[in-house]
Amino acid sequence: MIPIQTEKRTLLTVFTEATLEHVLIKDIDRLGIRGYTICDARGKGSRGVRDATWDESKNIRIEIICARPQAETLLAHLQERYYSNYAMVACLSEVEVLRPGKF
Amino acid sequence: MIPIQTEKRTLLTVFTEATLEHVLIKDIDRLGIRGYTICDARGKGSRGVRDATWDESKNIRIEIICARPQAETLLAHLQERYYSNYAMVACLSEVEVLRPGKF
Amino acid sequence: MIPIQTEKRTLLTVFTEATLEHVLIKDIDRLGIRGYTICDARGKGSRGVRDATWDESKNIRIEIICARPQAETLLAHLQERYYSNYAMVACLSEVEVLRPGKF
Amino acid sequence: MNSIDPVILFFLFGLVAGLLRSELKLPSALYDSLSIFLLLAIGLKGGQGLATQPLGPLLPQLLAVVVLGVVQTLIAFGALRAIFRFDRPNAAATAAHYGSVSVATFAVAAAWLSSRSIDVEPQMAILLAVMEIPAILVGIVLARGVSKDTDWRSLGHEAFLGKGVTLLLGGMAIGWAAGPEGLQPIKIMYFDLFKAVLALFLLEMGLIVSRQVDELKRRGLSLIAFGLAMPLLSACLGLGTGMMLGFSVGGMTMLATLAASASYIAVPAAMRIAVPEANPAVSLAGSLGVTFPFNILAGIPLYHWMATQLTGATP
Amino acid sequence: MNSIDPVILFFLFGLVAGLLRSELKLPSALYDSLSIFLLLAIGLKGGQGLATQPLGPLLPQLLAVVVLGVVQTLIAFGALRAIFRFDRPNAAATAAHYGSVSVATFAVAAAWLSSRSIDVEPQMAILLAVMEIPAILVGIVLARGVSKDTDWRSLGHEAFLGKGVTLLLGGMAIGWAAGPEGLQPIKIMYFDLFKAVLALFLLEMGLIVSRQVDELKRRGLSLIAFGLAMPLLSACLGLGTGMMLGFSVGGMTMLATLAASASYIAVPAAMRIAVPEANPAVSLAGSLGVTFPFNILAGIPLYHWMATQLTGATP
Amino acid sequence: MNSIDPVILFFLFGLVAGLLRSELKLPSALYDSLSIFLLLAIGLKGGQGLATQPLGPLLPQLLAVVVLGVVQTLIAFGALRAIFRFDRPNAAATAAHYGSVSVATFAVAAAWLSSRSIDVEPQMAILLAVMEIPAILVGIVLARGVSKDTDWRSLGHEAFLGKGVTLLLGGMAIGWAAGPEGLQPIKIMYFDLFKAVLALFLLEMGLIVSRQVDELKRRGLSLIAFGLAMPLLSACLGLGTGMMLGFSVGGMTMLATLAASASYIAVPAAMRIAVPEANPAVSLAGSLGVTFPFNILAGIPLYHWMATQLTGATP
Ligand SMILES: Nc1ncnc2c1ncn2[C@@H]1O[C@H](COP(=O)(O)O)[C@@H](O)[C@H]1O
Ligand SMILES: Nc1ncnc2c1ncn2[C@@H]1O[C@H](COP(=O)(O)O)[C@@H](O)[C@H]1O
Ligand SMILES: Nc1ncnc2c1ncn2[C@@H]1O[C@H](COP(=O)(O)O)[C@@H](O)[C@H]1O
Ligand code: NA
Ligand code: NA
Ligand code: NA
Repeated sequence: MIPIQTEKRTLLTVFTEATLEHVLIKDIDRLGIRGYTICDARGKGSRGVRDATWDESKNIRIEIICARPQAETLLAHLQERYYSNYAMVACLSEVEVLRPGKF
Repeated sequence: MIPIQTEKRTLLTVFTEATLEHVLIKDIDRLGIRGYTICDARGKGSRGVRDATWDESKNIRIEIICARPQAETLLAHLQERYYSNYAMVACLSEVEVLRPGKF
Repeated sequence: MIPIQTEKRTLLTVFTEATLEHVLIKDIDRLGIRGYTICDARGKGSRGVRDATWDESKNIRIEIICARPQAETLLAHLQERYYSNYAMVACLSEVEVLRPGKF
Repeated sequence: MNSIDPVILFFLFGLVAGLLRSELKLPSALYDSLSIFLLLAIGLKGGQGLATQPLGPLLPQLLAVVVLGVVQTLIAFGALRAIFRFDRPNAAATAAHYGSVSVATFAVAAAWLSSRSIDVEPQMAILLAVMEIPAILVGIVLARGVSKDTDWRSLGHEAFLGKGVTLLLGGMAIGWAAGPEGLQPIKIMYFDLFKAVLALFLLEMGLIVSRQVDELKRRGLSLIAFGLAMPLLSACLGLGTGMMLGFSVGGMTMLATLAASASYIAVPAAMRIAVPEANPAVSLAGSLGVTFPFNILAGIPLYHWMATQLTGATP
Repeated sequence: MNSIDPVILFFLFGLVAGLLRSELKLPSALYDSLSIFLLLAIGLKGGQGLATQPLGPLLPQLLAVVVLGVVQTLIAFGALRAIFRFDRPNAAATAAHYGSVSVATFAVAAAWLSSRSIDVEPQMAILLAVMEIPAILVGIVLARGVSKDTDWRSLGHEAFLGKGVTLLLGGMAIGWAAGPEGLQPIKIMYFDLFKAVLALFLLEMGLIVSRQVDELKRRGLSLIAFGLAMPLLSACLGLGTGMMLGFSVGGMTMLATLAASASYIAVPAAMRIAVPEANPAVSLAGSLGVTFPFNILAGIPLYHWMATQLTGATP
Repeated sequence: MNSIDPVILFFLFGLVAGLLRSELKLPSALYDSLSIFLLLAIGLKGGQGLATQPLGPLLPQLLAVVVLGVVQTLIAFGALRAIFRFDRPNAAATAAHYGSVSVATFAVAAAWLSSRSIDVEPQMAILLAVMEIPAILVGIVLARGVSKDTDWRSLGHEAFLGKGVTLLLGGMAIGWAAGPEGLQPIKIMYFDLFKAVLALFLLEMGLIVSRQVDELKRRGLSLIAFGLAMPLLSACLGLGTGMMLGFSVGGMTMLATLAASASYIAVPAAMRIAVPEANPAVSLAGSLGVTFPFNILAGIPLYHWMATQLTGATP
């Protein structure tokens, strides 16, 4: 087998309130990011326990694989727009993908 | 406390259609990989929005911790077999584990 | 735009039995860790297939972003206390965050 | 003698279980399903009633309740700013909760009245749907003023096509088009099981309300005072409006209850997006932790008694 | 005069809400639960009917509907290749959808007939289960030819032990073993609530159908033409088969509806695995976006009218 | 002649579907919802019965069943250690399962008795709730001895405020406070639909039981022997206790069934935390894979027959 050719991309993971889902999807689209994945979640942070027992306390977890600059732009946007008023945590990490043109 | 002894392994994360769950589990077993974790997900990619509102539009998110060569073999298999016909994205990253013999 | 200032933290991911959720949350709180995120999951490992079809076979997936030493302390605690008797796998990886004081 | 309504007992059970930190919780899909069911059933019932009467008199009523909603929101805002010293965003967001309505409270009132065979005008369901909305818009204007970058389109979308309003209006349309006869084959589920489903829903409401207690403790008495005074004031406005519109005792009781009730589903979701600086825990502690229990435990009988007094009817 | 069936109104409501991009959606666990309920209830009803009659005549009927399913799939494939210029995998996958059946359509027809007190042969439920399968196998052969590495074992497993077939057959076995008397204590849920549950299910179907519109626009008229022509043709084949088997007007209507209906659950899942090159959006836009609404809104009454004409019965 | 109860048929259907590895599975939110419903309904029914009689005689009965639970656990532990050579933690955990009770088994017995119009003392639901608990505490002491670092507080919390006990006791309190008359408007759901909901629940139980087969094979005959012998012994203890307490035939049958039943919800969850070294697969294979099916298929009629023999009643 030929060794596979991977390329580095950045994975941005966002933990936040489920109410924001629609709004964040619009932001992502607007920034020209081409894909994302969302899971339902619950958790705890500086804004207290969010245990997903009803609408107001549901969290989501968004993952976005993209080029570093895009990830930074989105992260900066999140920080500026949402960090101070919403339960939100985000982090970046490095991943390897095939088909780099896709991200 | 003695500093803990971790060892490097590779984490392969796959985002894909829920319909493939059974098939992929068989592939994973056949390649001799000993563990995996699956979450339900939704998302968007080049094959459009998959919002999990009904069976056909459900996504899953599979995580597999294993040795780099195994991860590459599985990734190559996914690329060859599924990438062209299914909604599927996969990425590799590096993680540290205890009990390296397990993975 | 000013380049964003990120700092390195450690992400500890734990895959384990859903029955342990309450207990682990108490452990996390006791160690002074300030946040976590939990998703429902299913999977397979050395303790067999856990397919989430009923209470006993449900898994969860916990993510904790914190400083490396805290992550190591928690991981060591998990290893000592749970590894031998519970379905549990944990791994560490590196992530970048804004607001390092938060973690 | 009337024994306590089981629906209320379910609520109290959930409340106590929650306060004792029992491990009881309903799957969130069940909670969602129950609320979809209730909204549809309320809509169907109202629509079926409308099918048997002229729609003409509806228009002035719709106008009246819109005004009622707006006035309530403004009063609540004023009181929260002046008396309770809330900052602008929190006052606006909380006022929007109180200017809007609560479907669960409506459902309890409907069950309470029907178990006493007190008739209610069928259009109540449509008034319920309509009263959800104006407070949201007023609340946003109060928080932000009218500025160019308010995204009215998506706010309108949120307000008119949110889950609650859609289900109420859809249910009414179906009930109206099918009429009492057409609904016959599905009556057993949507009408006969209504109260039992409401009971289960209120069990979960009790659990949710129990989680507001911490926030209430943190806020002290002022939130409790507001959460009790506001519904009483609103109920009076509602009774007045109902009288003006020539409603029956049942209809007046219902409109008073609607006015007195505070939203905890549609409005929090909308305010979270539109007024991010407002802390949702505050509004919810008031609307869920104080006003909701007050209304279903004491308010409804009280409003009914007031309606009978006002109309001179024998209770 | 017959008012519109509320079941249809629920579907239209879902469709309109979806087209207006309302935020309404049912939790997916509710959707799953409703479909499990419907499949079980249909099976129970059929099984209970079978318990009161000899099983002998069933065999030729089973054979006939298997042939019917195979023929439909072949015709659909031929038409899609020759007239609609589909490539081989898409033609095969789409043909399999149309050669198979839709449980929701069956349920609507059952409700339609029962509200008009038209009797139906009880074995219809077993025919429904059996007709799900042959088209899947034919579709795969059409797409790939018969090759050595077809995994027939897991395909057979998928076809015979899929959720739908399991629930239908299991329900029938239970209904048959318990008989009408044995089912008495559970009748209120599985029979009396059937139509109300179906209504809720169709609300979600309306939402799902509304999401097919984009794909339909992209494909243009050809998919719409096929989605209307194919059920009409299949209905005729179904009517003929029903006549040949000596069915009543109700049975003929039902078999015509079954033939006319196109799968949107079992077949898409099987085709996705077995014929990866086929684009599922295409087949589903046809089967869900065109054929399903056509059948429940216009097809069923039409097939019933045709059945009465054919048998010379007075409608 | 009595045909087989459909409730049992649903269980067998689930079992067969599971053994054939069908793709059938219920959404886990549905399974949770069904079990919440059953627990509430059992509680309501019992509470409503209690409302019509003095509560005085209850105390000795509660004491008696606590002793019964403790004795059963000790016997099971002794037998597992001495005869079946289990290690200490596994013996203790498994013994706790058998000393406790199974709500599903209780529900099947209730349905079995009611379909034969055999009366049962209403306090059975409270005995059910109480019998869940002592075995858990005894099991922990057997596994670990009484040590300083046992966290009795959180164990007590787990035992008394777990989902099952909360719902049973809450339901009873509601039923008792509302009384038969107050429950009238919600009766159709919680009482009339009980058996149909139980049937669906048992379908899932069948699927779950089918998954225990592998573990059973691995363990060989000893687990099967224990899983059959223990309920028989416990049933005798239960019959004796029932006789001593002056219960009717129905009450004796029920108490025998309760004693014979083994937990598979509350106890596994508690043991998993409190006795980590015990392998949950072992206890569950016994309690779910052997004892549960034995009890619902053969045990209940047997215990009823024994009760009639003991009391000299004509069956
Ligand atoms: N240290 C952390 N590790 C993982 N997830 C976190 C952490 N802190 C917060 N979260 C998640 O982010 C959400 C919002 O956090 P916060 O804004 O701090 O309330 C929480 O509800 C958690 O789901
Ligand atoms: N850039 C991305 N980041 C994260 N997830 C993605 C991304 N692109 C695609 N996905 C996920 O992978 C699935 C399949 O992608 P695709 O094959 O591009 O349609 C999508 O439905 C998403 O869940
Ligand atoms: N190699 C692996 N990669 C990803 N997840 C795993 C792996 N091994 C185990 N898991 C997860 O960890 C849980 C417990 O593993 P175990 O203790 O090995 O049974 C499993 O049920 C899986 O969800
Ligand atoms: Na109000
Ligand atoms: Na067909
Ligand atoms: Na027992």
